[in-house]
Order: sequence, then C-alpha cells, then structure tokens
Amino acid sequence: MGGLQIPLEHVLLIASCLFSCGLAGLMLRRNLIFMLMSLEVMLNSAALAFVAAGARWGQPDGQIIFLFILSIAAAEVAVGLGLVLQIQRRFKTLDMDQANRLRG
Amino acid sequence: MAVLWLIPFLPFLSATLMLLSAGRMPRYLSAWLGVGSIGLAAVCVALVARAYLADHQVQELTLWTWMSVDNFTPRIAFRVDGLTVVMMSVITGVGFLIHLYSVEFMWEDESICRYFAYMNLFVAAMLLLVMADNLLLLYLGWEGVGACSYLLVGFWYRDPDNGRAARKAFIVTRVGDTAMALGLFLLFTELGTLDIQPLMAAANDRWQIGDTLPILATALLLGGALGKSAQLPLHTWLPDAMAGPTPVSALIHAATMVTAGVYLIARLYELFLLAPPTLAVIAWIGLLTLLLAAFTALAQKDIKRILAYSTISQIGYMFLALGVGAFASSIFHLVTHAFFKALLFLAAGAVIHCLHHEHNIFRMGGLRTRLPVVFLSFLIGSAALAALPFSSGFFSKEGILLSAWTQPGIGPWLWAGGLLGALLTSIYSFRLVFIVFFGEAQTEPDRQPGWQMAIPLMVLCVLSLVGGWFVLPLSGVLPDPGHDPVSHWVEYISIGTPLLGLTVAYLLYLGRQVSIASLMASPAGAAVQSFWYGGARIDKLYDLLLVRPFTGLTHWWRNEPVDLLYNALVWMTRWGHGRLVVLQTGELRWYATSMVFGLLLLLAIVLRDSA
Amino acid sequence: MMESLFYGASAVALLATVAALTRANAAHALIYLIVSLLAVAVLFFLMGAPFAAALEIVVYAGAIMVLFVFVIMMLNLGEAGNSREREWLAPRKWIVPGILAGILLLELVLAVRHAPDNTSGVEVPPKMVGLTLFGPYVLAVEIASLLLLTGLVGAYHIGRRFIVRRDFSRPGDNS
Amino acid sequence: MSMVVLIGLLLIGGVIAWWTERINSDWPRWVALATVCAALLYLLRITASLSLESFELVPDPHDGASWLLHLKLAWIPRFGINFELAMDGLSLLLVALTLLLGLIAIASSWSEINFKTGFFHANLLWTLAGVCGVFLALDLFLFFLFWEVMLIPMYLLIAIWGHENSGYAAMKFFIFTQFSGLLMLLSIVVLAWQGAVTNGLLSFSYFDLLGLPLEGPLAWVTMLGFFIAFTVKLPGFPFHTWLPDAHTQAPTAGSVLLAGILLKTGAYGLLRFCIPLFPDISAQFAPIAMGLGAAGVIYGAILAFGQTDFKRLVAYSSVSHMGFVLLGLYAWNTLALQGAVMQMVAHGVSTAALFTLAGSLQQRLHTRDMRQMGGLWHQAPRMGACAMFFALASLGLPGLGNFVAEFLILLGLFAVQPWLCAVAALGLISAAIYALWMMQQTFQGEPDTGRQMRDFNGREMLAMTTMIVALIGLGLYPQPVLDLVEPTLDALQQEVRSDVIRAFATTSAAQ
Amino acid sequence: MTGADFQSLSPLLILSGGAAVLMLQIAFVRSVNLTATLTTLILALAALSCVYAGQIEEQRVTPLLLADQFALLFCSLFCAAAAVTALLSHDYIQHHGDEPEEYFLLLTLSTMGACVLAYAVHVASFLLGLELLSVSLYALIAYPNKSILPLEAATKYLVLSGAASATALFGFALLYAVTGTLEFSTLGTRLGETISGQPVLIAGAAMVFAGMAFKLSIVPFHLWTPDVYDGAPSPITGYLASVAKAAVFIAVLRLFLEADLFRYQLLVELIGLMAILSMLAGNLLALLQTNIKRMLAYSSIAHIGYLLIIFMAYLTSSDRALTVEAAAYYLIAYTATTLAAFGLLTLISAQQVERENIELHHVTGLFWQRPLLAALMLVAMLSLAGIPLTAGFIAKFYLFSAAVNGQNWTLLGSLILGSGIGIYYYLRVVYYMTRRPEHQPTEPGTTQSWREFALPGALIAAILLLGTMPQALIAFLESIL
Repeated sequence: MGGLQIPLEHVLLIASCLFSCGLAGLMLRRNLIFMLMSLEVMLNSAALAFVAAGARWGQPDGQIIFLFILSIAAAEVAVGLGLVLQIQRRFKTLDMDQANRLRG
Repeated sequence: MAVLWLIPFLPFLSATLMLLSAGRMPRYLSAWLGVGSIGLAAVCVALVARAYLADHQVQELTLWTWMSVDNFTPRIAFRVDGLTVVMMSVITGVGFLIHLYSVEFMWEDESICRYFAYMNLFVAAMLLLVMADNLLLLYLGWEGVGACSYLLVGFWYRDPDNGRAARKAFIVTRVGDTAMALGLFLLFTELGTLDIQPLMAAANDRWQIGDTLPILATALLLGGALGKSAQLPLHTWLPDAMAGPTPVSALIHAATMVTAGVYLIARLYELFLLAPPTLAVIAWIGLLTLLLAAFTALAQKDIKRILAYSTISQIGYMFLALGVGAFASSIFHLVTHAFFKALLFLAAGAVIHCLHHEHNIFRMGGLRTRLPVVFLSFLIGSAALAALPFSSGFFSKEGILLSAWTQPGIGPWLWAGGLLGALLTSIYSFRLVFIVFFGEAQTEPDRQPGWQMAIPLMVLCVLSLVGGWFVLPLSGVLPDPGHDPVSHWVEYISIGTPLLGLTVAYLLYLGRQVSIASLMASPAGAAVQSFWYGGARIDKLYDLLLVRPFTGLTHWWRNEPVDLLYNALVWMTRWGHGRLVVLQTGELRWYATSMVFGLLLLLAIVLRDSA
Repeated sequence: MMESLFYGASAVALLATVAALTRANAAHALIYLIVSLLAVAVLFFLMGAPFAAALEIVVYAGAIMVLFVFVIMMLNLGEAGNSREREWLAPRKWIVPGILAGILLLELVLAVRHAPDNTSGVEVPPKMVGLTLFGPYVLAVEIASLLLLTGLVGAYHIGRRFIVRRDFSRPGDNS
Repeated sequence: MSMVVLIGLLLIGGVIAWWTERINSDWPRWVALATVCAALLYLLRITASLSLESFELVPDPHDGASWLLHLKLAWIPRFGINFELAMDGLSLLLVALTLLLGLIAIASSWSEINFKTGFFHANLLWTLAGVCGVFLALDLFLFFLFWEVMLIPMYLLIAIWGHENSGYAAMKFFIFTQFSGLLMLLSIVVLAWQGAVTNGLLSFSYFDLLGLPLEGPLAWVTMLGFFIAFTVKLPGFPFHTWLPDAHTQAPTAGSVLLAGILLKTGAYGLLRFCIPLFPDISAQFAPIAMGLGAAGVIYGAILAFGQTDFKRLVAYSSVSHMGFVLLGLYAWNTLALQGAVMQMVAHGVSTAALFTLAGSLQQRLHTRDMRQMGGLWHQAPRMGACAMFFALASLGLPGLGNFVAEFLILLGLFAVQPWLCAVAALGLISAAIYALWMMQQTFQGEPDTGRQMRDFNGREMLAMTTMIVALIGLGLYPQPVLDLVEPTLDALQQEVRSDVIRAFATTSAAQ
Repeated sequence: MTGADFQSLSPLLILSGGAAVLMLQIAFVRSVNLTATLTTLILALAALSCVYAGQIEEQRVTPLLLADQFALLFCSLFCAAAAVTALLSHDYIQHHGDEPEEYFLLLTLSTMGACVLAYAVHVASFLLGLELLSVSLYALIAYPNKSILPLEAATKYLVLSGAASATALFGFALLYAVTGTLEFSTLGTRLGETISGQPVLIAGAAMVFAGMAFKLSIVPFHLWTPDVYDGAPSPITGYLASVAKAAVFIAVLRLFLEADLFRYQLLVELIGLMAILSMLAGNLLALLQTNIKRMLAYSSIAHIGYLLIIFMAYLTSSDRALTVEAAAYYLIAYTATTLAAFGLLTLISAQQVERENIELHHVTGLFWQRPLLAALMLVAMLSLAGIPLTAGFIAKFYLFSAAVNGQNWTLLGSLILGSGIGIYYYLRVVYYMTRRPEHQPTEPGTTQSWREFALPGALIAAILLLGTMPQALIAFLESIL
C-alpha cells in the first residue's frame, strides 16, 4: 500500500485549509461545544501535517507525534467537556458571549 | 588701635543682649543699655578722633579674614581716616542724642527693648559701613542698615500700612543694592580686589579717564547710592518710611543711613573721577531730585513727610556737590544736615509726642507759646535748613552752590537750579514753622517734653548754629577743588535767596497778604497741588508699570504653569489606558479573533519579507 | 487512481469540516466532524501511515467524538437550542471570521507553496512506529500517560458535581 | 570600615526605633535622637583621628587611596561592581550637615507625630542613612542604589504622615525622582560599558570612569541622563514641580529632610559626577544649564510671591535658591563652586529652619494658609523673631551664610556670564519681595485676639538657636567650610582640564 | 537508560512517583492536611534532588531531554515555587473547594510539566510538557466550586490555549516537513543547510512563536491574561504568572538557542516590536486598575515585554552569555516576586470566602493591621517596580546591561518609559496599604497559622537577598552558561 506520489505541498495545503476552518469556527461560534469542536479540527490539521511530513521523510516520528497529539486532544477535550457541563449548570447556557463577567 | 573694634562691637553687643532677652528685659535696663552702649561708642570715637586729629595718621585694624577663596580675600578690617572719623562722629554723636531722646519718646511703648535692640543694631551696621576697609564689608553694613531700617519702619507692625512702608523701603533700596552688587562683581572681576585702597590704586593704574569700564562700574555703584540715599528715581520709599517712630526717622532717614550713598561716592571718589559722565549724571540727578523734592515738600500736609521730602532735597544738594567734584563740600553739608535735620525731626517728634500723635500740620498751630523749647528748636533747625546766613546750613550750602557755579560749562545751570531749590527750601521750611507754631491752636498739647527730650534738642540747636564753623579733617582725604574767587554778586544772590523765600513764606502763610486758600481753590491750583501732593505721581507710575504687572503675573502663575506640561503627560497616559481597556471586553470570541489577527500580522510581515 | 482517491478524500474532509462548523444542531455537526476525521484517516492511509489511520478512526472518531456525543446527550439542548444557534449563524456574522480565516489561509498557502519535495511514498509500518515509540520516545510515552492522568483527574473533578447534581439533585436546589 | 559603621548605625538605629514602639510610643524619639547623636559623635571621632595635613591634601580623583577615607570591597565582580565608599572634605561636610539636620528634624517633629512613632523614626533614620550613603558612595552602582533607596522611606514619610493631599504629593515626588533615576541608571550602565571598551575592564568605580573620552550623541544623551536625574532632585527649572507639592504635604521632619538634605544630593551629584565625568560636553552644555539655573532663580521667586500657603512659599524659595547652585556649579570656577557648596550648606540650614517654623505654625493653628494668620508676633514674639531672622537669611542678608554663598556664586558667575549674572541678581530683589511678604502675612499685621497660641518652648528654641548660630557663623567666618572643600574642588577643577576651562570661557565670550 | 540517566532525571522521577503516591493516598485516606504536607515534601524533595542530579555531567537522556545545569536550575526553581504555592494553597483551598485533595495532585503534575519544559530539547517533550502544564492548569483554575468566575476563566483559558497549542503544533509540523527532524539542535543545523529565506520555515517559526506568545501573554496575544488571572484562585494565579510563564519562556529560549532561530532576524525584530508593545500596553492597562489581581496581570504583560528585550539584545550584543544570564536572572527574580505578590493576596483572601477579588481599598491600613504581610507586599511591589535592594532591581539592571551591550536604544527607551508608568500603580498599592484605616482595625484572622509568618518571611528574605547579594547566583549562572 501507499507508494503515493502526492506533492507535500498539497497535503500541507489541505492541512492549512482545515486549520483555517478551525480558526474560523472559533471566531464564529458562540456555543462552547462548537468551539471545542473547532479546537479538535485545528489539532487534527496539525496532526495531518505531521503525518504528511513524517511520510515525506519516511520516518515514524510524524506518526508518533500524531499519537501524542491524540492524547493531547483527549486530555483537553475531557477537561473541556467537563467545563461544558459545569457551564451549562451554572450559566444555564453555553453561549460564551454571556460568560463575560471578567473584563475591563 | 585697639579701641577701634569696640566702636561697632558695643552697640552690637547690647543689641544681641536685648534680642536674647526676648523682650523680657526691664525697660529701664533696655534704655540704659541702649543709650549707654552708644555713649560708650561715642567716647571711643572721640578717642579715635583725637588721635587722628593729632597726627592725621590713618588707623587700620584687621580682625580676621572673612573668607579666602582663590584671590578673593576680603577681611573683616577697619580703616579710619578723616572721612570715617567725620562719619563716625556724626553717627555716634547724633546717634547718642537720638537714643537719649528715644528713652522718653518710646517709654510707654511695650516693645521698648526691641526698639533699642534694632536701633543699636542699626548703629553697629552703620559704623561697619563707614569703617569698612573693603567694599564687601561695606556692603554688609550697607545691607545691614537697610534691614534695620526695614525693622524700624515696620516697628509698629500691627498696622499693615507700616509693614507696607517698611517693605517698600527695603525693596526699593534693594533694587539699588543689587546694582551695586553687580558693580562690585565688575570691579572684582576687572581689578581683582575689593579692598578700597588697592582697588582705587589699581583703577588709576589700569583705567584711563573716560574708559567704558569705570563708567559702567561707577554707574552700577551709583545705583546703590541712589537707592540708599533716596534719589531719583529710587526716592519713593523715603516719604513712606516716615511710618516708623520719629527718632528712627531722625537717625536713619535723616542723619545717617540715607547719606550712605553720599559717603560711598565720596569714599570711592578716585573711581568716580575716572568716569566724568557718571559724575555729570550724579550732578543732574542731584539737581532734579532737589527741585522735585522741594516742590513736593511744599504741597504736603504731614509734618514728617515734609521733612522727608526735605531730606531728599538736601541729599540732592549733596549729590549735586559730588557731581561737580566738590566732595568735601558734600560731606560738609552731610554733617550740617545731620545736625539740623535730626533737630527738626526730633522737634517734630516732640510736637507729635505732645499732640496725641498728630501728624497733620493743619491741625496744629499756635504751638509757639505752648511748646517753647520745641518752637525754638524748630526755628533754629528751619533756619539752618533754609540756609539763613550764619546758620550751619548756610555755610555748607553756600559751598555747594559756589562749586556748582565754577563748574565749567554746565555750572551756571546747576547753580541756578540749586538756587531755585534754596528758594523753595526756604519757603517750605518757613511754611512749616508758620503753620505749626503760629496762628490759632487747633490741638492742645497734653504734656511738655521732659529732660531726655529737651537735652538732645538743645545740643542739636547749638550744633545747628555753630556747625558751620567746624573744620572737617578732610584735607588729604578728599580733594577740595578750592574754587576760584567768584564775583561777589553771585554770593549776594546766594545769601539773599533764603531771605527771599522767608519773605514769600511769610506773605503766603502768615501775613495773609496773598490768599493761598483761593489759589488752591482754582482748578489749575488744585491740579498742581494734587500733582505735587502725590509726589509728582511717580509712585503711581511705578505702581502701574512695575507693581501691578508683577502681582498680576504672580497671581496668574500661582498654580504652577509648568505643571500643565506634566499634566498633559498624565492625561496622555490616561487616554492610552482608556483606549486600551475597552479592548478587554471579556468576550471569548473577540479574544480569539484578536489572536488570529495577531497571527495574521506576524505571518504577513515575515512572509512579505521572505517572498 | 490513488491520487484521485487522495484528492477525493481531501475534498470530503474539507467539506465535512465546513459543514460541521456551520451546523446549528450539535449532533449533526458531530456526525459531519466524524466524517471529516474518517476522510483524514483515509489520507493517512494513503500516505503510508496505516497505524495513524487506524488510531484516527479508533481513538479520534471512536473515542473522543463519543465523549462529545455523551455530553450532547446529557445536556439535551433540544430544538430551542438549534433555533438560537441558527440565529447566531446569520450570514453577516460570518463576514469577519471568514475574511480573517481567508487571509490566514492565503498566507499559509503562500508559505507552503514551495515546500520542497513530494512525499516519499514509503510506508512506515506500525512495527517501526512501535519500536521508535518505545525506543527513543519512551519517556514521552510516560509523560503522555501523565497527561492523560491529568485529563482524567481534571475532568473528573470538574464534571463530577454535574453528574451528582443531576442524578441525586436535592430538593430546592436549583442553582 | 568606619563609613560602613556610620551608615549601619543609622540603619540599625531605625530598626531599634521601630521595635521600641512596642514598649512605649515615646521611646522611638529618644532612640532616634540617641542614634543620630551617636552617629555625630562617631563622625567627630573619625574626623579627629585623621591628621590635619590630610585635610589639605588634594585628593586624586583617580586614586581613592589619597582620600581621607577609602573602602573598597568586592560586591558583584560580574559587573565590576564594588562596595566602594570614600570620603573627602566635601563628603565630610555634607555628611555632617545631614546628621545635624537629622537632629533638627527629630526635634522639630517631637510633638507633632503621634501616629506610629516607631515606624516614623525608623523611616527618618533610614532616609539619613541613605543620604549619607549617597554622599559617600564612589561606585556608581552603589551610588545609584543609595540614591534610590533613600527615596522609599522619604516616600513613606510623606505618604503616611503627610497632610491632606499627601498621596498625590508623595506619588508625584516618587515618580519624578524615580523616573529620572531610571535615566541615570541607563547613563551609568552606558558609561560603564564605554569604560569597558576604553579600559578593557568593566567597572562602575568613579575612579576608573573619570576621564573617559566621550564624544558624539550617545555621550550627550548619557550626560543628560545624569543631568536630568540630578536636576530633578535639585530641583532645577522645569523639573521642579514635584517639590512644592512634596514640601507642602510632608510632615515637618519630612520637609526639613527634603529641603535640607535631599535637594543637596542633586547638587552633589552634579558636582561630583555629572560635570567631571563629561567635562567637554558639560562645557558646551553650560550655557543651557546656567540658563535653566537663572530661570529657576527668577521663576521660583515669582511663584513664591504668589503663594498663600506658607510651606509652598518656602518650597518655591528653595527652587529659587537652588537655581543659584546650578548657576554656580556650571560657572565652574573656584569662586562659584565654593559659593555653590556654601549655598548647599546655608540653604540647608535656613530652609530647614523655615520648615520647622511652618510645622510649628501648622501644629498650633492647624492651617498653613497665610491669609488666616497675621499678627502672630504679638502672641509669639520668639517665633516671630526667629521667622524674621530666617526670612532675612533667606533673602540673602550679608553677615549670614546665604549671603556668602550667593555672593560667591554671582561673583564667580560674573566672570563667565555677566548678563546671566545680572538676570540672576534680579532674584535677590524678588527674594526680598517674597520673604518680607511672608513676614507681613504671618507675623505682622493686626493680631487675631481670639486666637490662643503658644510660643516656642525650650526645645524648639534650642533647635532654632542652633541654626541661627550656624548661619551667623557661616556668614561671618565661613573659612572652615571653604577650607574643608577646597582640596576637593581643586582636584575636580584639575580633572576638568584647562582646555575645557578655556572652552567655558569662550562660550561665555560668545554670549 | 543508565544510572546516570536516572540520576540526571531524578526531579522528574520524584515528581511522577510523587503523583502516584498522592493518588494512592487520596484513594485510601482523604485528608487535606496529609495531602498538602505530602505534596510539599515531594516538591521540596524534587527541588533538592536537582542538586543531586547536578553532580553529574551534562547528560542527553534520549533525544527528548537534555539534563544540563540550566535545566536543573529551573527545575529546582519550579519545584520550590510549587512548594510555596502548595503551602499557600493550604488554607485557601480548604475554604474554596470541596474535595481539595486532587488540587495538590494536579499541582504536582503541572510542576512536572514545567520541569519537562525545562529539560525539553525536542518537539515531543516540548509539546507534552507544555500540555501537561496547561491541562492541569485548566483544572486548577476551575477548581473552586463556590464561584462561577473560575469556571469562566478556565473556559477562556482552555479554548484560547488550545488554539495556541494547535498553532504552535502546526508551526512545528511545517518546520518538520522541510527539515525532517524534531530535535532542536539538529533542527538548527538543518535550518542552516537549507536554502535560507524559505518562506515556509520562517512561517513555521513564526507560528511556533505565536503559539508561545499567547502562553506568555505578549501583545497582541494578551487579552486573555487579566480575565484568567482574575478568575483563577489566587495561589494558582501566582503559579500561572510565575512558574507557567517561566517554564514556557525557558523552553522558548532553549528552542531559539538550540535551533538558532535567531537567524531569522526579521522574526527577532518583530519580537522586539512586540516587546515594546507589551511594555507600553501592559503598563498603560495596569495604570488605573483597582483590582489588584488584574493589575498584576497587566503588569505581568509588561514584565514579559521587558524580558523579551533579551531576544533583540542577543542578536546585537557582543556578549551573548550576558543576555542569557539576564534572562535567567530575571526569571528567577520575577518568579520570587510574583509568588510573593500573589501569595499575599492568597493569605488575605484565604479567610474571605465570599470575596475572591481584592480591590485596592481592601488593603487599606493593612500595614498597621498585619505588618508582615504588608511588608511582603511592599517588598514585592518595589521589586516589581525595580527599586534597588530588591531582586527586581538587579534583574532590571541585568536587562539594562544586556540591552546597552546590544545597543538596543529603542527598547531601552520603552523600558524606561514603561517602568516610569509602572511606578505609579505599584506605589499606589503601597499607598493604600499605609493609609490609616478609616475604621477600627478588624480582628486579625483567627486562624493565623505558622505559614502566615514563615512564608512571607522567607519570601521577603529571598527577594532581598537576591537584590543585595546577587553575586552567588550570578556566579552560578555564569558558570553554567
């Protein structure tokens, strides 16, 4: 399998697109769950870039970093979803624009 | 001469003692101390004078080196020559009499101790002034007498007017003093010393007659003299200074301090001789002052103000004399003036003292019989002032007028002016005598002067009469131009003028031949009267040109204009804070957006460059 | 053929991502996101990283997304939530994020345009990954385990009370 | 070590004073008094132990060993920073003045301070220690350290025990001085690195940094860093605006210390560091500096007259008087320099006295507004007499210390800049105006009979008498002071080489 | 792995082992006193073990970690700081959270992350350390359950920090794609070999820096800082501001040094620009802030700005060791000072359950009521303002020296300007503290534990010692660089 001849440039382009989408989602959505999803997208794009880079050099390191990114994403999301639950309970909404008691 | 240092030290010591007692010294002790110390000083002066008269030997005494910086080494040192002897004698002699007089005059004042302290301090400073062998020490005395004058004019500090007069006296003279200080700087910078004798030697050595530097230096020194001696344009303080106790006016503002300017110029005559333009200016200033003050005196109502203007006028004569190079005549007039003006002031003081502190001459009158001693004193004093023949003033003023006459070129003009002044002097002196002592009584005296007052008056009467015969030991100290014999009619006119004035005064004020009242009632007369009553409006002019702008400026600037600059900085930082803090909205999406924005910029910049 | 599969999967990943981020309903969005992740897994596979591809499916799409599903189910946001989301997604709200993201994309494109080489096309088999992982990267694995422990403890502590409250909510406690 | 002991004595005394407050709130006063007395005696002992000839020796500015006392301990070798203290006549004089005025400050606040006396006296002593350090430190880093450190207790003195608006005043004081201090720190560092380039050795020692060849815009900026820091403290126009506020709001002891000593550190810095370190640039800069000095003289005097607050008036008079110091320093000849040093001492004493007086008035009348005073002489003749004396001293009456100082400054200045001298001399006139106006508004005029006022008591009179005697002594026999600092001034003048002195002269000729 | 490897990693081992011990202890005995004591002991032991670890030569432990003196120094600093935080938290957390034991566990894990960052010379260890630090901080920030502000703060921090991490990751991926290495040092050599001016490389470096700039709260990535600082529990704010910042900074500095990212001069110049912006914006924002925590947050932005000067200085200076020394000294001084400042806030607010925010007027008269605490605050504020005798001054002096050496005049100008503004708000705290209290002093806290005396005393001593006798530390720094 594999043996695919794709310019690295193109994979990175796709990763960039995903990354931009993630950022756009972060800026656009008010719902905390969607924000977390956007984060996932961004992390995923980085993972894609790493794997592509590893493939380019024929090294396992890209995949290993992908593995770590996976654990990072898991840990962040776990805590993040815990926060989602608490926010829903305390603020009665997930709209982060409402949660701006801290400012100034 | 060991006794020299005692002369200023004795008054200083007594002043210190009285000041240290903080006003708790018994009044008789203050009086004894005050009068006694001056008396002792006078005795010492007498000793010194006798020694000097015996051999005309200049006496010097160096106490210590005041400071020694680089080549600037002024010493606390005295130098006594003829001029100093004359001045010291006047200061301690007249001073002693006035102190004695003060005992009675001030006896009822609660602050008599303070009074004598200031007076003794003044005498000490004045003695330092005349005994100093260098200009810095002279300056010390010079400013010291100014400070004492300030303290004494404002002696009755409860009345804000007195305080105002005192401040005016100090500040106006300080203007002159500052000019003088600059003169000292110039002299030291150019000649490298402030010791009077080496200074004059060096000046003669390095400068030619008519050089710029001596003219500049003497002009600056003249500034000091004008201020202290109340000459135009710095004369305005003296009439106001009459706010002090009358003996103070007699001592400081008639006999001694105000003549310091004359002394200064005489002391430095060699320097002034190098600057003929300055001398000419001195002469003209003297002339102008004497005329202006005489006119003003004629329009006053306050007995002390009349005498004050008269003092200004008489010092104008002295300046006139200095200006024409008749230094000795000037000093001679200084001495006689000290006698008769002190006498007049003391007599006026006695009138005031006996008349419930009444100053207005038009509310006096008829005192000839009620206060005979005072009347006699006043009469003699006025005669001397008006230079009636054979009074002391006659001799001294005659000398001045003749010197002026012989001055090449401008001499006659000066002479004529002086003559006019003499006429006016005679008129206003006798106007005073006639109004105060003749006519109907307006106010009854409630007491007679006691012996402490009477004795000084008597002594001064005698001095005013015979003073003209004194021969001052000034030969060799001051140059005497020794004027050529002049035609006799000049002398006759000089002699006649005061008599003419007397007559006019008689006609105007006593004889009722010409109604002075109707003259005053006419619009022109009233305008002239008020013009001269206000001292030719010079005070008003200064007020408008200097005082008001200054106070206005201070009021305007009171709250620190420079702070506006710093407040602007503060405002800018606050503004920056305000602009930045609105970004902290607390909205998560905005924060994310700002981060993206930052990332965009960062990438844009690095890529633009590498592309 | 493989190339076209690659680009096809890329397109799917992109479109699914965009769809995921623009849905009003969280559950729908999540499905799109999973699709996107699956497509990325395909990409991994095509690039010669089968291990990564498998993990992408098992862990990412399988485990992490399931967490999301749980939470969405627990919150039970309902139709009211969806309509509010729609409101928040009005087109003009997109303008600024869209422009910024577009510019960023442009910059990234500029940056990676001349990335040097093709992918090697060499497959890196799972065994090699495993050997490296427990060779030079063994300490990293340990640290990653601590990281997961942290996530566990943190999620437990933060999320705990929500569960407690929902299941055993005491009467009168509405806060 | 004796200098360390001196500074340490004050520091430890402060701690003890703070601590003894727990026992009795009166104890700190006595502890503070005892500490300063002990320090004075110790200073006397140090001085007495030196040989008389050593006072006449010209200290070599490149060799600390030739100074009266010298101490050098390694501190931060990484930067060539040493704990280096040295004393010459100038330092000795100023340290003595510091301790003397410290005594006055303690005496003047004896009954004024009742809130936390322990901490108050601790701060007072620490300020003194800091100032002593400033006068003794010859390592630029150490100098800066003392320079900044003395401000903190001063800040606390103003902020805690100050009057109604003390927070603002203290903050203004601190920001002005700290900000300018930062500029100086920058200059010090730049100078040290410059020295490292020239000498091949990084050192902050004054003895090593003197005589560096400095040119170009960087050197100008460096010089300005020093100049601004010192001029702010002096305070020179237009950096003076912190001073009226700080003086007005500070407690009496604070004002005394501020006016009496802290301002002198600015003058000292200019004399010791700013001009000798940058001789050529200073020569070019001198006309501007002197212009600022003259502006300060006039401006301070004008604003002093406009004030209604007693302390503010005195504060502005300080601005005016310190303008003379700036003039004297930049005139840079023996006369003017001696005058400037004299002015530092005399102004220290006279202003300290005036602030003490102001403090006594405020304590008795609970106001500083002169419009509410008037006629106080009647009720408090001793106060009046003292006030009159110091007012006269402040306007430069001959026979008192201030006159000697101002006369020497102007005399020296005249040779350099006659026109500027004439302008500055106007300050003498305006000084008379404000000083006498102050007397008029407070002590003269009609007394308010409804007011009860206590005259000075024995303690206060003792303090006043000390200062009166000091001023008269300085006025009539200033020679000991002049002799003490003469070698130092000679050395500094030799340091600023003769060609530079010529440059001074030509700038004046060009004016 | 050899024995020497283990020795050089002993702090990390102790921390991870400690975490396990703590977990076990929590599982069996729930006792906050025990957990706190245990945590403090573990952290202290870890700090001490750095001395032990430092006895051997510089050691490369797998490609991931480099155990040199530099890493160990900061390891011990972080552990010590965490120990102080643990002590400070003890009273606080008892009042503010239920089940407080896990707090200490998370703190230990977080410190572990910081230490890993200090060791990190590889992208993997860098990322994992960073995330270990961050994830435990999310939980710590959200820990108190009696207020909703921590929740808000944690959410903001999580979302933004996650995005920042992703950005950094993406940047690393770009670097990796071109160079084919994840080790910093090899990355440096490869970067040198590659044709310079490759846009993707500089873009990657910029993205990495942008991600880190967020963590360091450098303008314009700073907006989150005050909100998170404000909402987080006080001891954690102190930890966040000191340890988290220092660890990230050290790691970034390592990255730049090892991989020689200084070759991208434009990037470094941009960092200089951001430094200027941070100094000015941070100080201006803090200017009129009355909430002390927010004020300190803004001030931390400014301080990072000061610290960034050394990047430019490194580029232009002739004495490069000096700039690194300056950074190290500054970080140590800043850590001590920040801990002191927030420690004080913790001690004040430990007994005020209902109020987490401390406004300026709350400290009115503190100087007379609790002198030791106030003295600590005074010293901390002076140190932050850079007044002599305190650690902050020597640190600032170091920066001055480095910047003068590098002739970065613009940066120096901003530094002076910023410090000038800073004096105002730091001093304002002192002013409020020393004001006479308007009402009778409140009763001093009833539960004054020994921590209330020992900790402030130790911190004061540390700050003053660093400020007056810096030579020991300087000599040490000089020897290891």
